[in-house]
Amino acid sequence: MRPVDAVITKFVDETPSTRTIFFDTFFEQVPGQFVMVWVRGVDEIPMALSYENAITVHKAGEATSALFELDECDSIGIRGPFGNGFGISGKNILLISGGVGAAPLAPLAERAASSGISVTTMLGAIKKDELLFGKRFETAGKVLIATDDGSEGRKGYVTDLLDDNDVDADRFDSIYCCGPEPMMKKVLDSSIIPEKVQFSLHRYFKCGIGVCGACCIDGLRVCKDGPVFRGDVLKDTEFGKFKRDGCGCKVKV
Amino acid sequence: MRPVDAVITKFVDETPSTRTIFFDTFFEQVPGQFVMVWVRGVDEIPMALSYENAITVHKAGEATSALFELDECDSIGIRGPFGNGFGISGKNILLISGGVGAAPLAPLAERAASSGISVTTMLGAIKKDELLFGKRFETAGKVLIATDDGSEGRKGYVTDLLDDNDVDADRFDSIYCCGPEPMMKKVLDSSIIPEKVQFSLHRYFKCGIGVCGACCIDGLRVCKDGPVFRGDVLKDTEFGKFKRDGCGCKVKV
Amino acid sequence: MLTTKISGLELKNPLMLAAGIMGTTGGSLKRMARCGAGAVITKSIGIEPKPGHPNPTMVKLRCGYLNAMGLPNPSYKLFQPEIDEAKHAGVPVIASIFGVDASEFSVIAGAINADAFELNVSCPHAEGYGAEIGTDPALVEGITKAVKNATDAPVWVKLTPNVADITETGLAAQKGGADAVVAINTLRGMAIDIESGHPILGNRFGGLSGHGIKPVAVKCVHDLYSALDIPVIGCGGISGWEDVVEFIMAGARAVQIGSAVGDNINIFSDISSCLEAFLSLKLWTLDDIYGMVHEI
Amino acid sequence: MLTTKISGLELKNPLMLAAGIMGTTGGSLKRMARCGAGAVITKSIGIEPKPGHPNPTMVKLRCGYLNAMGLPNPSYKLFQPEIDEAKHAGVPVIASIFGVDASEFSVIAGAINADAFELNVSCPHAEGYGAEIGTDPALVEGITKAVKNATDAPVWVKLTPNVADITETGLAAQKGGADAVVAINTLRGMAIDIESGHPILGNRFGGLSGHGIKPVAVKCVHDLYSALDIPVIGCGGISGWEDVVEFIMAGARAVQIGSAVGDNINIFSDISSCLEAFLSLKLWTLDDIYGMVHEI
Ligand SMILES: Cc1cc2nc3c(=O)[nH]c(=O)nc-3n(C[C@H](O)[C@H](O)[C@H](O)COP(=O)(O)OP(=O)(O)OC[C@H]3O[C@@H](n4cnc5c(N)ncnc54)[C@H](O)[C@@H]3O)c2cc1C
Ligand SMILES: Cc1cc2nc3c(=O)[nH]c(=O)nc-3n(C[C@H](O)[C@H](O)[C@H](O)COP(=O)(O)OP(=O)(O)OC[C@H]3O[C@@H](n4cnc5c(N)ncnc54)[C@H](O)[C@@H]3O)c2cc1C
Ligand SMILES: Cc1cc2nc3c(=O)[nH]c(=O)nc-3n(C[C@H](O)[C@H](O)[C@H](O)COP(=O)(O)O)c2cc1C
Ligand SMILES: Cc1cc2nc3c(=O)[nH]c(=O)nc-3n(C[C@H](O)[C@H](O)[C@H](O)COP(=O)(O)O)c2cc1C
Ligand code: FES
Ligand code: FES
Repeated sequence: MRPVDAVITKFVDETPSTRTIFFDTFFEQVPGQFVMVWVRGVDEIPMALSYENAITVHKAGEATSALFELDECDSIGIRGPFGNGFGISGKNILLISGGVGAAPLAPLAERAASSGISVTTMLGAIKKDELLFGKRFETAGKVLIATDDGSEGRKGYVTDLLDDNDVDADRFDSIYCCGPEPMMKKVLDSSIIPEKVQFSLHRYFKCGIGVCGACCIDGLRVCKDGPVFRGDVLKDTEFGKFKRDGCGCKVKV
Repeated sequence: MRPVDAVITKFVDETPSTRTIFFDTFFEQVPGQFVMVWVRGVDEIPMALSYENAITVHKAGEATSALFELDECDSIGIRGPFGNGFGISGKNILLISGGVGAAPLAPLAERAASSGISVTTMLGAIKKDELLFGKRFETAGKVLIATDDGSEGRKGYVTDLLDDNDVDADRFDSIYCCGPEPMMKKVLDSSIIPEKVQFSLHRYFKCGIGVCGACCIDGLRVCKDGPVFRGDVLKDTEFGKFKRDGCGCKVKV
Repeated sequence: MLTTKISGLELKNPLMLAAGIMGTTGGSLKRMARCGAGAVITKSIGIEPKPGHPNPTMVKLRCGYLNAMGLPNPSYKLFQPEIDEAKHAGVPVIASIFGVDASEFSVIAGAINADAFELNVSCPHAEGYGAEIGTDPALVEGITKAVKNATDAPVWVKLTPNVADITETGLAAQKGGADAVVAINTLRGMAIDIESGHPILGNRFGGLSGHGIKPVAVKCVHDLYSALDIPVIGCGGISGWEDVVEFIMAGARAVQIGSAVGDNINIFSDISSCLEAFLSLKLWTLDDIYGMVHEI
Repeated sequence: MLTTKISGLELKNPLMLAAGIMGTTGGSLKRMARCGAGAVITKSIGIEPKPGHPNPTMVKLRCGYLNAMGLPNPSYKLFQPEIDEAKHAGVPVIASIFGVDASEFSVIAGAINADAFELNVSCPHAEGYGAEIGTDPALVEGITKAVKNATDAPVWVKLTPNVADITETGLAAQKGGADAVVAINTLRGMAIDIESGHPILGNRFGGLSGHGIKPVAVKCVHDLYSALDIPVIGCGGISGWEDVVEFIMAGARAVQIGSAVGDNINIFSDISSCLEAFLSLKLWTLDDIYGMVHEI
């Protein structure tokens, strides 16, 4: 498919480093799928849909910075949604979110809550004002917070909350996790049964449609077979250890 | 579409010059549509489907002769059905058939009769044993016969039957006509209201799918806009006067 | 709003009927003009009547069409009445012509009366004619020059994409005095019947047209626009108004539509109205989008 | 029943993974081999690490795909471990390599250990590499010769269809000592975003692959089979078993599958079983249909 022209209707600054960009086009998605966002003349990058008509961008480099410089009525090109989203199952689910990992998890929380599923979210960020979509997760269910500097909630990584007595991971039917890879690796290596956890992965995407192989983890295409994978599939793979740069060179995560 | 491989299952010699070739593949059609019949290595020619799984071939030249030389289990390539078939309407219909023009009209007669329409057929041929599908038309309704040499029925052209008192063309809701072009021209030029008559035309087909224009009558594509046309559409055209040969040169009908 | 001028011809819209489609008779050309074409090109006309290749001459594939008609035509000696009849529809009628060498081309152009000539040096499946000439810049230049001397009408040269670099033959046409180039003719292609091993076309191989070749055609137009001073007419795989916009943005002054006429005889008026609506919505004119991709 | 031998390599079936698809990592090559490929070709490997072109690098069109990856690769210095890992799947691993001249090609071929080399002289969108070399028969011959001197492994040359006559470069490869040719790489193409006038690919233009180019590829294979003595490997637009039959009938000893892997990762095993069933039904062997169209 060619990029769909999506005209920007509104910006919402969510945190000092993340901004939600709303557009005039709605995309039906399974939360966890992604779209390719084309900033014309700059680059095209993968993004979760944080709403059916919005992406939430964390400023990371050239393309994401260019997204911050757009104005209302400017347009971006959107292809997708692509890939496999989260499979929602169980009556009682846990979300583990780190940083901008909240972008695909917030619509998941809302969809699950609206079908009567009990949703608990462990929400982490580097500091209080970087906590993303706190309100949306609260509306959907219970929220536990961790910040690296302790400015809100538990001080430390969001995964540390698992060690607390607050959360008994075993009592959840399904667990959904998105955030920085080292954080997700901690979850995979924890005592939680890996079959129970669905991880939404990030890799360097080129084609985004399962052809080129740039995004592979041990042969699994993150763009097409993922980006959501069950933990057992990721065990004993490069996940959490190595990734590939734009040239395909192995680099440490 | 690519040619479908149709394996020949049976031959029926209908008359000294026509043979029905049955194959193992069924094509759903509106009677009056045509298929392109590919005799590999020889030529591809347009043919009516005389049954859902058969064509009835009159030996005319190279390709039709090649069709007569095939054996059971040989195969031909079939593309189609293409074009617009007869529109069946009314309670009381008249078919006017000349020679191998019976090929598209016989399935029409059967389909009409089976939906309770009263079918009368004027069936013509050069002589008695060249009368095609007499039985099929009789099963469907009343049949009036004419032969050029008078060996059966009225002596003369099938159109002469219109002058008889036997047939009052005006009392039919719709009239369907297929045969040699001069015969069809007579029907068009008769006193019958042209809006009432549907003619199935023959022209030299190349592409068969409405692109090349080889089959045009005053801009009408016989292969795509036809091969069935209402009489009023054909009034004051080249129909019955000129046709085009393989080079596109005008030749007298 | 869609009016365009190309090599002196005024067109009510930039959409022309491509050569070889509905182009053998005055009646069919007239019909296409009445169906909304801004101009019509005839079937390619040669020196002698030619029946072309045996059937199958055309097959629809999953992406596009393959054809090898073999340039059937009644010859230039018989063709003038068809052009004259086509003229009654009130749009320019362009004669597509072919030959084995410059002298055949000039004889035909000298004898025929048409609003412009399109030189078919690009048919991929007619031995001795067509692409065998059209891949050689020197021949293209020579033939163009000869035809320019034989007629006062504008001369367009239709190019083949079956070359390493289409700007070489485009520049040769320009050097020969062409008023415009047309890109592209069909891509060489072949289809085989797997039930029998027979090539499907009577001529064994043929030319690929239709939607699948559009990206190739757009790239050719893009390159020719950069390299040439004369206008480029785009052709290849157009089946909707979006395709026309893409060609014009790539650098086409006008476009031609061929295969897609088969499934939609009203394609010219359909595209015209959608194109107008698109331009209005965008507050653009045809001139605004002409060659737009080169400014970016 | 599907076993084939090509330039000394034994294949369990004639279906190979094409270069540039799932070919950057040992893991992905291994997966494709386990999914049923008879052999796998690596991403094209060059002298230095290369990130390739900016995104968008690939877009799916109505007929086929357009891509301009820009030959991203980690360089031959880092690539041997990926090949070694891929070898664990038990099928031949062919290294696709590219360079600016004969000496770059030979350096890489001399340093890499693989079951065969495929010389990519045909990428249509990598400046200085690829098709700029591959349209010049003298360069093709020279590079082939140099690589043959640098390695004992079989050498295949992958040809571009963006030429007037592909048999000229095919013959050049043969003269240079190639053990087989592969036809075809992508067709030059372009797509434009009509909302903005921007070319859709980051590199502006790219290469067309997928179903739409199959008739072009089949014709190239047909012509090469007629002209050359060395075997031809077909590639371009294969998405089903019927396509494979068509290529083999045209004269391909084996085939490669690229774009279609995206939508069907199991395409190799799917095609293998259908191909076997077809051959059984027809009482044919692969040898029976090999080049069949030429006997008709
Ligand atoms: C499935 C998926 C969903 C994502 N969802 C979001 C989201 O909702 N919000 C958000 O802010 N970010 C999201 N990202 C990450 C986002 O794609 C990168 O932050 C972005 O590509 C950075 O581009 P840049 O030019 O700004 O940074 P650069 O300066 O180019 O690089 C910064 C880092 O971003 C990564 N990156 C660069 N280009 C790509 C690419 N083409 N594909 C993947 N990673 C790349 C690289 O690892 C690099 O280290 C997602 C990534 C994936 C794979
Ligand atoms: C819509 C349609 C339906 C037809 N249905 C039947 C049918 O059911 N039974 C039947 O016997 N015949 C039918 N015909 C006529 C049949 O197509 C011709 O008799 C046949 O093409 C003759 O081919 P040939 O090679 O045997 O003869 P040739 O020696 O090639 O020519 C004999 C005559 O057949 C005509 N002809 C040749 N090639 C073509 C062609 N490609 N397209 C059209 N006409 C051609 C020419 O006018 C020529 O004068 C139909 C024709 C059309 C257009
Ligand atoms: C059936 C058919 C006949 C054609 N005949 C001619 C011809 O006589 N002269 C010519 O220059 N091009 C001829 N062409 C090429 C078309 O004019 C056009 O260049 C090509 O089909 C690409 O456009 P399209 O994709 O819109 O069909 C023919 C194409 C087709 C499909
Ligand atoms: C994303 C992508 C990357 C490619 N990279 C290479 C490459 O590195 N080297 C090469 O020789 N061919 C490359 N090709 C060309 C393919 O190997 C193949 O020749 C072409 O895509 C036609 O086959 P297909 O239609 O089956 O895809 C690439 C094709 C695609 C789609
Ligand atoms: S980015 Fe190309 S396969 Fe995933
Ligand atoms: S035969 Fe080509 S349009 Fe009818």
